[in-house]
Amino acid sequence: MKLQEFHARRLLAAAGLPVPPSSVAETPAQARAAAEEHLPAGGGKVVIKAQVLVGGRGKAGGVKLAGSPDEAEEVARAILGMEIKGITVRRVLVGPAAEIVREFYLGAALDRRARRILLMGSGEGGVDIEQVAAERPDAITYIHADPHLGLLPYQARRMVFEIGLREHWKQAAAIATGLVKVMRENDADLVEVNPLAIVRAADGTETVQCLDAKITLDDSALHRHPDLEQMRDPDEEDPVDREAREQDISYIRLDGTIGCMVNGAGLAMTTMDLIKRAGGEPANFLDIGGGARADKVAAAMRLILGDANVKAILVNIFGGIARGDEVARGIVEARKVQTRDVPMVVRIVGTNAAEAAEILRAGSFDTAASLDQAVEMAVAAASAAAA
Amino acid sequence: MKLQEFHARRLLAAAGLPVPPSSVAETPAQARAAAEEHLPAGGGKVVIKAQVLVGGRGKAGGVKLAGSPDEAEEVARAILGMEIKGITVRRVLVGPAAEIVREFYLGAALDRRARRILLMGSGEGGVDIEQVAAERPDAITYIHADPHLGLLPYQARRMVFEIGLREHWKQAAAIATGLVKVMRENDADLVEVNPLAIVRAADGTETVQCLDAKITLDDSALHRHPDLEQMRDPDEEDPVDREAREQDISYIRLDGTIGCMVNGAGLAMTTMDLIKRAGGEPANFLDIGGGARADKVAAAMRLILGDANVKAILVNIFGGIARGDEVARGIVEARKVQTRDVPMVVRIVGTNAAEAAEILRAGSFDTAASLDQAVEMAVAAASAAAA
Amino acid sequence: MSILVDRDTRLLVQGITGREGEFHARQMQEYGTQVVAGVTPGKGGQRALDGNVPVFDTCVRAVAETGANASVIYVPASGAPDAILEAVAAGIETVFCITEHIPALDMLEVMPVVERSRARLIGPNCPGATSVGKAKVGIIPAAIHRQGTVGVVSRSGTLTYEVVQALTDAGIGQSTCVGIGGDPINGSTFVDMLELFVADPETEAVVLIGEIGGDAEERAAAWAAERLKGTPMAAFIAGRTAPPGRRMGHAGAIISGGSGTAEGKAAALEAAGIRVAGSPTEIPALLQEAGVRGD
Amino acid sequence: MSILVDRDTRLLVQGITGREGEFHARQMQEYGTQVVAGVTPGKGGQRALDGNVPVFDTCVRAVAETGANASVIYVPASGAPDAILEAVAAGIETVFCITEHIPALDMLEVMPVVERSRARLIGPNCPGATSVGKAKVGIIPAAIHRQGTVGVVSRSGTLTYEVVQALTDAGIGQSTCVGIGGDPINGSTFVDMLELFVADPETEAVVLIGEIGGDAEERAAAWAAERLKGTPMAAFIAGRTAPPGRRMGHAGAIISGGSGTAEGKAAALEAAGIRVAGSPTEIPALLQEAGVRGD
Repeated sequence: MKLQEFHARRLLAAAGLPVPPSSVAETPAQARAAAEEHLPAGGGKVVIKAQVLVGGRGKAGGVKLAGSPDEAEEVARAILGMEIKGITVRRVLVGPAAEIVREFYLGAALDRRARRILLMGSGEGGVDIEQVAAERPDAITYIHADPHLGLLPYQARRMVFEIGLREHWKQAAAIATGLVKVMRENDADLVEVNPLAIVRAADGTETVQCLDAKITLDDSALHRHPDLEQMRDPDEEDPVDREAREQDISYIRLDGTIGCMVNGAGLAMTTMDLIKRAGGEPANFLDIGGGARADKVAAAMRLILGDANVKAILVNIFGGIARGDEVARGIVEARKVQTRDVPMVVRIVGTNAAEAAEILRAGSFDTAASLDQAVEMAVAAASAAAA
Repeated sequence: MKLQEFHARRLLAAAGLPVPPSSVAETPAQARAAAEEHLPAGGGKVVIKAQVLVGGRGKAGGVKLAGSPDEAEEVARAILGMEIKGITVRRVLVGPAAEIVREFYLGAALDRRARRILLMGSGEGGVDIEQVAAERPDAITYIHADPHLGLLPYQARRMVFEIGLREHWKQAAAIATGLVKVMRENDADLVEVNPLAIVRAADGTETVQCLDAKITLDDSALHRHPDLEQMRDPDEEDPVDREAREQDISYIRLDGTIGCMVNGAGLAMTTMDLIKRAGGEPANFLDIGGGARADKVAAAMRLILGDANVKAILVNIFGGIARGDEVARGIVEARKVQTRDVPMVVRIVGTNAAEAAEILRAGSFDTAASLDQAVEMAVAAASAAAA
Repeated sequence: MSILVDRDTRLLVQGITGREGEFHARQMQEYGTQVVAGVTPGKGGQRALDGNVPVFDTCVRAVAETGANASVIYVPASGAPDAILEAVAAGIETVFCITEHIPALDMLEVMPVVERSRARLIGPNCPGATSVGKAKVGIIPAAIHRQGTVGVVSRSGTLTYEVVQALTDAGIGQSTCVGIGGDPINGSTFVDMLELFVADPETEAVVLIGEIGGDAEERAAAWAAERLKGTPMAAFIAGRTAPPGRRMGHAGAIISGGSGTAEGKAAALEAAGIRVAGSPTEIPALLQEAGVRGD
Repeated sequence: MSILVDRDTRLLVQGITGREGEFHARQMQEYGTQVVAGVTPGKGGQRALDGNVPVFDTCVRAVAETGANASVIYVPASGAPDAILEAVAAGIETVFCITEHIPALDMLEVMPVVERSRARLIGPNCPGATSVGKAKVGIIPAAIHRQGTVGVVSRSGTLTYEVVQALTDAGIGQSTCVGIGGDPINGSTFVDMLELFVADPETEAVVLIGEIGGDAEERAAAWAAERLKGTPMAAFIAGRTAPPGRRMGHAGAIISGGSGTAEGKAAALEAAGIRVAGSPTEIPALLQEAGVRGD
């Protein structure tokens, strides 16, 4: 689960990291009030940032400065309601503009290969760090945290000395330690500050500040962080995504016409790949997971049929933990309450496949033995329906 | 630093371990009031326990039952003021008497050899566990906690299944985990519950309870636990011990006549051993530690002279971190304000020994070059003074 | 021979009294696996699987009394990391963790302990391994197999079954089929399994089934390019149609930027001389081209 | 040869800009030790000891630039555990930690990391080691030594000096003198040092200086009984007059019950054929009886 910037900032601040104050505004009037609060600290300027869970806000015009309450209101009015990569902006963050002396990058992520938390830092912050990594790998310092003890003090020091935060090393080392601590304490996959910046205050003093924050959480661990689960953004989440999540179904809507219901992520992707290869277009990725009960199957069917583009459905179940007969019963149940008639091809093999076949035969479903055959039938049905 | 039982119980309870309620009384009247509170839960009986930092309270008559407020008051009157191994009882703990179904032992201590925390448990609790360990080692289960992760859940389960807490394994495993957690979070050397008991309540339900608690803390880590430092018992601590502690001097008063001031614990013990071998009796162990400043030397001298038995003083300093001249100056200063005239033999060798010799010569001190000679001189001086 | 499990495997089932644990323990026993013990804390002394298998409170006791040398874990995600550590501490040599949804940072804490032991962990979030005709540990359906000489290794669950079924349908039997699991942090890698397969005299060819995300397939390709001598190998990579930047299921398959794509993985494998199939059903033909004979 | 330190030791001083660090760095340099670098975070780029020694912000940088292979730690107790880990991670082979008052549980966390590395830790709360005439690392006063062939190992600080002085006064020179520290949890044991001394061609006899508490001397005796072949050895144990159950100073010397007493330790050593002296000044005679010649 990705956190909105303002939530990520709150987590960092709660861990004692230096994050400039800011306010969240949902209306231009709120943005105006926030600007009035933050303009003095910003030396007469505030920054207004769209709060959406996609990258590239700046390029899309979602981040702007304002020099007065009037201007802040105007800028907020322009940003609120804007669409950025298909997401409508419903909130902006308003905070004092910072006088940036120098920008850095600092991020902690899961390193699968090393099985460690990897802290990455660079003296070249404020830019696309993946580009820096690709073009000049030496510009990035990598340090693995201890898997049991976290980022050790000497590792934090090494990081900040190497990326050039020498004059502020104590404060910067505390930030590095804090990033890994935030990651561990919140079961995050990623905690990123870009830019981490040396900021000059009105009185000329310089401090290190986290000017932006990106955090994604491990969905498997969310249940032990009910406070973080609360941070899920109901406005930004599609109702369809919510239903899928509540049913523990992995569902991603795509642009095609053939709805898929599969057990297992790998097989689901393979099913999509084969649909494409056979000339069709998958309408979604859908993994009903292990041990698919009848009600879960029915929910999956609702999700698929909720997509108006769907012209045919392909059910592909290879029984292992999931028992074929249970899935078959779920399909029969689902069809009873189905609101829309769409051709459906069902393939159930593996555990209890014979019982499943019996149930499907009794329900007069189109069935297929092989995946290739099932895909062909579904693509044909979708073409026929589109014609 | 050893904690009083009632403090140890509070630490365990704060960590969520099941500790029966109890009150601390400093007067018979307070004990009576506490008894009135706890008699119902104790099935008409309370237990009254002397709070002193020495073992063998029970044998010394410091632990008694009472069946009424009157009796509690009487028992408390008898115990308060009692001397147990030289310590005056100033407080008693009053709590409900428990109906014990079975007793166990559970303790966590530092295992120097393995460099791990060692959890020890036995189905034979309520008795002298060292005796059990010596006589029937198989009656004790030993498990090393992970040095970074603490006692792992499976280790806690293994412990409680092995010592026979099967019917209460979930509660007991939580207690085992909690003991190690208390040890780690408070920098304890030892956390011991003896007896850990299955206790039957009035309604017949059985639970596992910590009926006694012993905790000693690592003095080197006390500075990071100011709340625990507060638990030091000012009543029980000798003023002399307090002064020594405040000056960071290791001082233990003994029965002899030759006061010793030495740098380093090993050399201090050796000096005592040699005094004894030469026919004298050391009056104390005193290690002024490394880098002995003049004011620390003066404090050490005050501690030694505060002991009326002291007939002679032996100063033995082998300069390493401690510089001989500094110690010599401290001795000169100390003699200036000395309230009692006692013969003193000073031996200073090692770092800056020449400068020290110069200072001592100017001050007309009796000096010795070798330790053997210094010891002989001190023993002779003490004998002469005693004659 | 085969790898990981065989007739000498003495299996301990952790969580044997749970619904999944009992169901699959029975399946494994029916397959012929020696299920010698179960562990469920608090149920020590009971007997599971119609009284055939003793249940213990702890792994250490189960190992002491039954000589178990492998274990399979069906306990919920909250207890599974501890179950892994318990099995390792009890001296189990090969631990299969079927449990899914274990938080990544829990596995991060578990793995260094596993690495320092002599134990091998397969999974978590994996279907286990079957050495065809000898022993099955995990949840792979027995019916899909045919005994033979092709080793199968996969990050996936049901996709593995699909590929194995395709091999069996084509008359190509398997030595051992193992799923290493798709979680970001897991116990064994493709390379670990390839090393075992290459050293196994009963395995003559290997099928690798990968998916988008991470770089496990690329590492396998690099290993194969250097170390795979004479063992025919075919592969399949799922996720060619997956949109970039989206997470396809809990398996943690993420495409980010240009790395970890199905195309990139396929290219890396092909560069190492490994044939990559466009569909599971093409794999048998690729193996046959490489000299593997079915019947 | 000698052990632990010699002319090839390239020493890094952690905490070189502090009062103790600077004082002793100078003493070590004067003794002839190659002090090649210092580390003090935030003071990288400065030069210490009259401009002779470069100071770095981190150990890894100091090692990269100077080839340091040993380090000595003079940083306060709150930072010393981290300083040990930093030295180990930077590839330092031998780390001496002089710092005292490090909490035992901090060392409990540090030691597994040290044990898994190829580094050796001496201390904490130790005086260091001097290989007489070659190099001195730590705080042992230089003047007490005389070059020779007797190895000295001790848990104590100043008591070590006393014994070494007694040897020197009797004309018996030393190869290396090392204090392993008296804390409950420390990096190296008597046995570790005995193994080095026995393997050192320049060491012909060993003196062990123990004290009450723990069982390090008993373990040394057990080791010597089995492995000490032909190397004469004498010992001294402090604390015969220590009252039972009292803690004699921060060294953590505790007598509890019958174990760890001076008498028990002396008896164990004697049973292993090691002569135990009643006073430091008796040690030279015991060595001479065992065939060690002074001059």
